[in-house]
Amino acid sequence: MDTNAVLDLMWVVIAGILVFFMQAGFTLVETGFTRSKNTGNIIMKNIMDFCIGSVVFWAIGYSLMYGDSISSFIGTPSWFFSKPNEMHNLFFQTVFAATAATIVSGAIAERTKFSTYLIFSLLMTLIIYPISGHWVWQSGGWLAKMGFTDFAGSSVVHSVGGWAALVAAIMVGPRIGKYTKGKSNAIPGHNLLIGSLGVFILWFGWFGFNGGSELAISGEHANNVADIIITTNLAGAAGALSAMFVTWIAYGRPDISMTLNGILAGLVAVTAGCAAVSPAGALAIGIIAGVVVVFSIDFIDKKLKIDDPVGAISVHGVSGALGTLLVGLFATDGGLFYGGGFHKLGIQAIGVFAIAAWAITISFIVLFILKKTMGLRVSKEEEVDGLDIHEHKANCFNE
Amino acid sequence: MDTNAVLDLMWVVIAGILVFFMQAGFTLVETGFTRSKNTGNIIMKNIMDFCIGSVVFWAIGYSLMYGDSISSFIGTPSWFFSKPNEMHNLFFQTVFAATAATIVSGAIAERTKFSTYLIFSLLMTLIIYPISGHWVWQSGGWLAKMGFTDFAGSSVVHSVGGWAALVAAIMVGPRIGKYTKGKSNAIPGHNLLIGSLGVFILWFGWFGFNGGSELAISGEHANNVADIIITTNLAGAAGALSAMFVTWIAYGRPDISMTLNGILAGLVAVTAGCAAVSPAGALAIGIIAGVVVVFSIDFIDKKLKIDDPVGAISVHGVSGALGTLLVGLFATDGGLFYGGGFHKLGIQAIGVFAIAAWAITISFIVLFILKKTMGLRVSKEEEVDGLDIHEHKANCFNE
Amino acid sequence: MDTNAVLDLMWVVIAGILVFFMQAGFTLVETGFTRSKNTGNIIMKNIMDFCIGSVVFWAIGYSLMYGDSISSFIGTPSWFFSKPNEMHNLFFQTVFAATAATIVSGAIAERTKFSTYLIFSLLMTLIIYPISGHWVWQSGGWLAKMGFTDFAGSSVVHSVGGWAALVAAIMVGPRIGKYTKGKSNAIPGHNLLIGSLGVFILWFGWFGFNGGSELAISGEHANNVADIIITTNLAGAAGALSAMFVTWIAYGRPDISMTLNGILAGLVAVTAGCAAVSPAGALAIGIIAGVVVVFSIDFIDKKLKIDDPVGAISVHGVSGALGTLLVGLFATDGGLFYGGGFHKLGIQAIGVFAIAAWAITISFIVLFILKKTMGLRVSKEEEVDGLDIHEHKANCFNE
Amino acid sequence: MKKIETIIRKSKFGEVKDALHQIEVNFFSYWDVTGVGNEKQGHVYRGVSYSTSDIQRRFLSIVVSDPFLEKTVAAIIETAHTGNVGDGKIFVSDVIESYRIRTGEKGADALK
Amino acid sequence: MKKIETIIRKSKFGEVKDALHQIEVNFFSYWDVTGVGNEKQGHVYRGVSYSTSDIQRRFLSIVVSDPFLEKTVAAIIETAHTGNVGDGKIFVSDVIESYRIRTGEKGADALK
Amino acid sequence: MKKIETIIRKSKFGEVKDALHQIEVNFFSYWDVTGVGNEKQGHVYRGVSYSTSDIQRRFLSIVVSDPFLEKTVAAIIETAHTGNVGDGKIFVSDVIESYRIRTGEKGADALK
Ligand SMILES: Nc1ncnc2c1ncn2[C@@H]1O[C@H](COP(=O)(O)OP(=O)(O)O)[C@@H](O)[C@H]1O
Ligand SMILES: Nc1ncnc2c1ncn2[C@@H]1O[C@H](COP(=O)(O)OP(=O)(O)O)[C@@H](O)[C@H]1O
Ligand SMILES: Nc1ncnc2c1ncn2[C@@H]1O[C@H](COP(=O)(O)OP(=O)(O)O)[C@@H](O)[C@H]1O
Repeated sequence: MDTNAVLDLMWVVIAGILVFFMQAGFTLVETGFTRSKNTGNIIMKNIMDFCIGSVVFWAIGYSLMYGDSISSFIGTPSWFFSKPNEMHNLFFQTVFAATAATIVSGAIAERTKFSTYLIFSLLMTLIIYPISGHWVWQSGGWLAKMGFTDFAGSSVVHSVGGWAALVAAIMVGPRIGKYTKGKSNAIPGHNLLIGSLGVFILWFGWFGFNGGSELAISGEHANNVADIIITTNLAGAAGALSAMFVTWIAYGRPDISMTLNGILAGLVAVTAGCAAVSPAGALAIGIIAGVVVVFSIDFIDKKLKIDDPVGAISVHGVSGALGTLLVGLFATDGGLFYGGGFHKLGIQAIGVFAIAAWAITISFIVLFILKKTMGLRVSKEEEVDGLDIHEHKANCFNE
Repeated sequence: MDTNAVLDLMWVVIAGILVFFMQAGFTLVETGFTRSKNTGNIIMKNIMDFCIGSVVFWAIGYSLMYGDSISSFIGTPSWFFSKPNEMHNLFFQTVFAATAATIVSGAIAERTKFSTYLIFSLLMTLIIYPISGHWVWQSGGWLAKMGFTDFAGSSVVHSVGGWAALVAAIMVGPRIGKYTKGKSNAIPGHNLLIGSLGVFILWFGWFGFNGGSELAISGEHANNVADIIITTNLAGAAGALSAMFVTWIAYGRPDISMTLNGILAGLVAVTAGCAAVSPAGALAIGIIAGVVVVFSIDFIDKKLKIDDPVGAISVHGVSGALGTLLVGLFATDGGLFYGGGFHKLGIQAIGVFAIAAWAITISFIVLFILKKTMGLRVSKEEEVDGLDIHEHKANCFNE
Repeated sequence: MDTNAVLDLMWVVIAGILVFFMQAGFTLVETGFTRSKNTGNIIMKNIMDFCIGSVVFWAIGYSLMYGDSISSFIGTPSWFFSKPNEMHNLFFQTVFAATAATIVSGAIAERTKFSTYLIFSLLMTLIIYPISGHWVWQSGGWLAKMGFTDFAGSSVVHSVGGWAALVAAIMVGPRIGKYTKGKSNAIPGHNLLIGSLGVFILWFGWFGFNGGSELAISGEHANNVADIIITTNLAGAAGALSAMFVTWIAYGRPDISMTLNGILAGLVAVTAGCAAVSPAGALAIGIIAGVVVVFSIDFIDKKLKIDDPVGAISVHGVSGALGTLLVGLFATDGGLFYGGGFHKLGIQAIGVFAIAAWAITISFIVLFILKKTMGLRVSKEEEVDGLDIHEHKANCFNE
Repeated sequence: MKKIETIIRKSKFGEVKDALHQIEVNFFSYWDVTGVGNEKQGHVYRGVSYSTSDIQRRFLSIVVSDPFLEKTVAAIIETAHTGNVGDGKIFVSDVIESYRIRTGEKGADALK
Repeated sequence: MKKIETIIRKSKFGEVKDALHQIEVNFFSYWDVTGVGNEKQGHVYRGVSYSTSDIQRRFLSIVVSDPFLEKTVAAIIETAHTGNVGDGKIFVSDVIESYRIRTGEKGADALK
Repeated sequence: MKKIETIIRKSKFGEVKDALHQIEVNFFSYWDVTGVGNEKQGHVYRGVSYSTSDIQRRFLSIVVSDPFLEKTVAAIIETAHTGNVGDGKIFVSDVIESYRIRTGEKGADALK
């Protein structure tokens, strides 16, 4: 293999390892933002969706996403991916698929049946994610052909996860005690320190997520990677800043958990455009995402009364869609603010809606079937006592 | 230095840094699976075995392992390793040596004298690990000459640690209250969330452990590294899946701590063959390891009545030996299932037993002397109150 | 871009990502060493200083540090750094600047007003750090011209942070109940396990901190990087060992939190000379730093009665200065112990004092103004109840 | 004045609290205890299954003036009741004197 | 013998403890409880603001011989007092018998 | 009915519990408290050594019918005893009434 190819492979492998570590970050955020009686169940969900995803995506998912395009809609399936020079790509794509799956977990935490979750998560990496992914990231996909830009997956990964989370949270229903007398009650997370460690780990991994999506680092790719690292970092920082100031004004105090969500919102939003916008553009995207996420969480909770313990719908679904749209404004090549007119923005909008429609429809179908067959939710008793003792016969925290 | 050499050095350094981080993983797993009153002591053990190992392995251990072979048994000693172009190798081998040492800690947690542990750990990196390591990883070692395959150390690192842990756990004896009236009692770990974060960190580091063991990434090595990343990941995932399903059947519920051990068992088992087996082979190895580890933990606990709070003997000793043997079946070049006959399997078996015999004998001698001189165990009062307050005059957790 | 340049860029990016992760380490050390009622506030401080620093350093700080030198004192300011081929350098320098800022946080934990901290932290990355940094790391800076050696920032990053922390801790005053009747009282940290995870993360990141400061890895740089990794690791290990043995003698027991500080002291101390000393020299520097840090913490607490909950002044200020001086003794090229006479030592001393004088003076001015305008400290009631509930209307730990 | 100590299921705490507020019992203290009693709970840890009668419960300590005694007991029994083993207990004992620290008030006044 | 149970602000614990030592009350047990009372505390979690009367307090259980009763109550009232709502309560009740486990001593001797 | 409150070493809890079961005292509640008493424990934190009489202990609250009182006290004294300072205390007081929430039973029946 020539040196440039080695460099590219090495970068993709390292980036993939960083993205792998994001699974730990998701676990910590979800456990930290929920009650301690359900921690063990959350650990199991986050571990198993990755494990199932690793097997399934290798077995068939990867080919559905990247196989030769059938009508620009789906890849040609083939079993057990084994192209000799592409194992680094398989790895990198596997950790991405697992990210999409794991997003759903947080929105339906503390009340969902473990066995049902496993099935849903399997279908997520098997079908839901690869198909819309094919549209965008396989050069023959219909959105790719249209010129839709989603560099590292604001829509392909995060929004798909977020919209699936939205459907799941609605269908599973709110936790007992979350809404009483038409009022939303706070159910504070049990350990914001663990939650914030999770956010740090996610941010750390995000450099691999966005930087690795260049899929190369040799030659002219090198500076692109460096640019992506900077846009990613600035958007995360800006998201934290704007979310903090918004809550400072809105609640009178800089809010901890919202600031954490602000970081994630900024990172999710810049993921689509991290290679297409300037540092200043990234800052703007981060600021917008940090503001929007606060109001989105508020709106979904208080107005729509959808119970999403970690804010996954807003952080991944809403910010992902938002960030994808904002590429249409901030892309230095073709964005509205850079004299590119409405063309790019229009394409971005089409992509955002197509992906949302797909994720919502297919998730609904899958969950509807699961509801009628296995059931989505644990019994009232299990929920009140905690899932750990009933689903796993164990407590996570002891003396 | 030419570009290929730079690439190789860089990869080894990065992989070594990832392996270093596994020390944090070991600390978290061990503290999470034990009681909070001993947490500080466990932190100290895990930090100090790495620190002692770093100094000792540089001072002399490395040369005993990689120095010119004396009768294929041991390297020629020389003080303070300082070959100018090999510092990256020293680093990579140091973090491996420390891994072997730290494995023992978990099996004798909550009852062992701190000072005795320090001496034992010193001898581990000074003598025990380098000698059997020499047999396999120095091209002049007798097992290496025979054609024994242990790519990244299922036996050289993990089994050596695991068998030393077995001897140590027997000689130190079970924790007070672990076995009463001939029955094994559960002593639940104090924080499975911390334990699972530890497992994620270990998995993260394992990509460096196995991938870095290629010791190069330039040219044709690049695809080998990518293959190793995939086999490693699939084996870990498969270990989790099979351990979970086994416990689901055996105890009626998917068990959290066993699933965590299943991941580690899969990773340990594939370590020997990660560069020699196909993805499907890695999956099979992981599944087997995940099943075996559950029964092994059960057997060691309930039948042998050896008290191993974290399952180190099963995860590292048994899975390490198992994984080394399975190379004889699954190696695409020479394995029984690939038409290679029993030859390779035979060599693997010789290696597994030779290493086990060495580790068990020498550990027994060392621990026997320590028992007669310093003593292995804290007093009953210290154990009941917790080692933290007596050995370190401190509590780890306060208001 | 040619291959060597790609290699260098890639190494700097990866190292920078590791240094980024040190922010999580700082957060965990600080929260672990303090009381749980202030955890949320500490999380917010550590996140926001990084976020503010990321924006400010890009906006103007980087140019003040690395812009064309004005009288060898400060760089020529220019807005919004955007040199096309240098984004990796911006990233690497940004995470360094944020490190200097975050050091202060620990020394003034549990009693400082959040809004005031934000302003101070902004000024830290905007002015305080870039100016003294310019003196050393811009080739036109007056200390650089003199031949002052501070390879990765024992003084430029750590001492600057440490001396600012000293001034801040004095001006904010001790926590309520820390000194009563002229006696120092212990206020134990709430979670040493989290603190030790923080130390592991810092050590992990330090390989990027020191190794990345080579700013290249191609050609002859490769072996330099490997040497740095070894000196860094040995100094950390030696710091742990000497701090542990000192406390074992002094208090009768090996102390957990002091051993953790010993690691950090060793790492800070070797940062200046990691590329200039031999492995044995690094060991010596680590041992010295580990001893000094224990007595320094003792002295600052019991004699000076300055309340520094995490030991930041000793770990970063004192060890940083010490390590910078020790380069004058241990540098294989020009150090006193290697026949270089007192010349180098003299230059190192000038640098250490110049940087200390700068950091102390400017911090004092800034904090004095802040004290008179916004105030530095929360009310007594807020402090006793915890900053979380008053400053953020939230508890970090719930059911 | 009487002290009512009651041990209830944690999952019933919300309802009990609301019921107490309903009858104007707005002051009490509570903490979590481990209860040993008739109820058993199955656990598995690393293959060792054990069942424990040590179950997390909530302990409420409520001091009321005599006229409140009966309705407080009644309210607790009604709301904490599930009919399954493990519902808990109520113990009533005498209190000689009560003080409100803020004002120094004594007796029933301290309880208002 | 009397049992004095008092619920105080956590931030006042240090002072109360010192005052008890001053009057030679050197033995007691304490733990943290959640108090429900007049005081309210504002919280915000993820945009939902709620005020709670559930506030962390410290519960002290002190058994004293009769001659100590009055000064113990006085010491607590004096030191735990801030004058703001939420200072807490003191409840006194009878103890029939006390034993020191170490020696088997009974009555007031067990309390020395 | 009597309430027996006892403060014991955490390390003795297992034995005490077994002894209580032996004499058919199968119901009680317990929690962890900090005990202030004669025993001292040495600590070092960051070079500051301090000795504290605040030691973690376990608090058991056991309500029994009168005939059980004596043997319960005896069982606790026997098993919680080490002879070293810090073994703890037992306090006995009166209970006026007990209720089982599950059934509404009163008096000694509620305790069976
Ligand atoms: N005599 C007692 N003294 C103190 N606590 C008791 C006593 N009896 C029961 N409890 C508490 O009440 C809880 C519920 O009692 P349990 O016997 O399990 O159910 P039930 O009251 O329905 O028979 C126990 O877990 C324990 O905490
Ligand atoms: N009747 C009671 N029984 C048990 N605890 C009580 C009672 N009344 C008050 N408390 C405790 O005392 C605390 C302080 O009381 P609160 O009513 O808030 O203030 P104040 O006594 O100043 O009016 C409460 O949080 C609660 O823990
Ligand atoms: N008067 C008391 N009121 C409440 N708790 C007490 C009292 N006296 C002792 N205790 C509890 O008993 C524990 C043991 O008592 P201590 O004085 O240390 O030992 P001993 O009883 O052997 O003299 C104390 O830590 C405290 O928790």
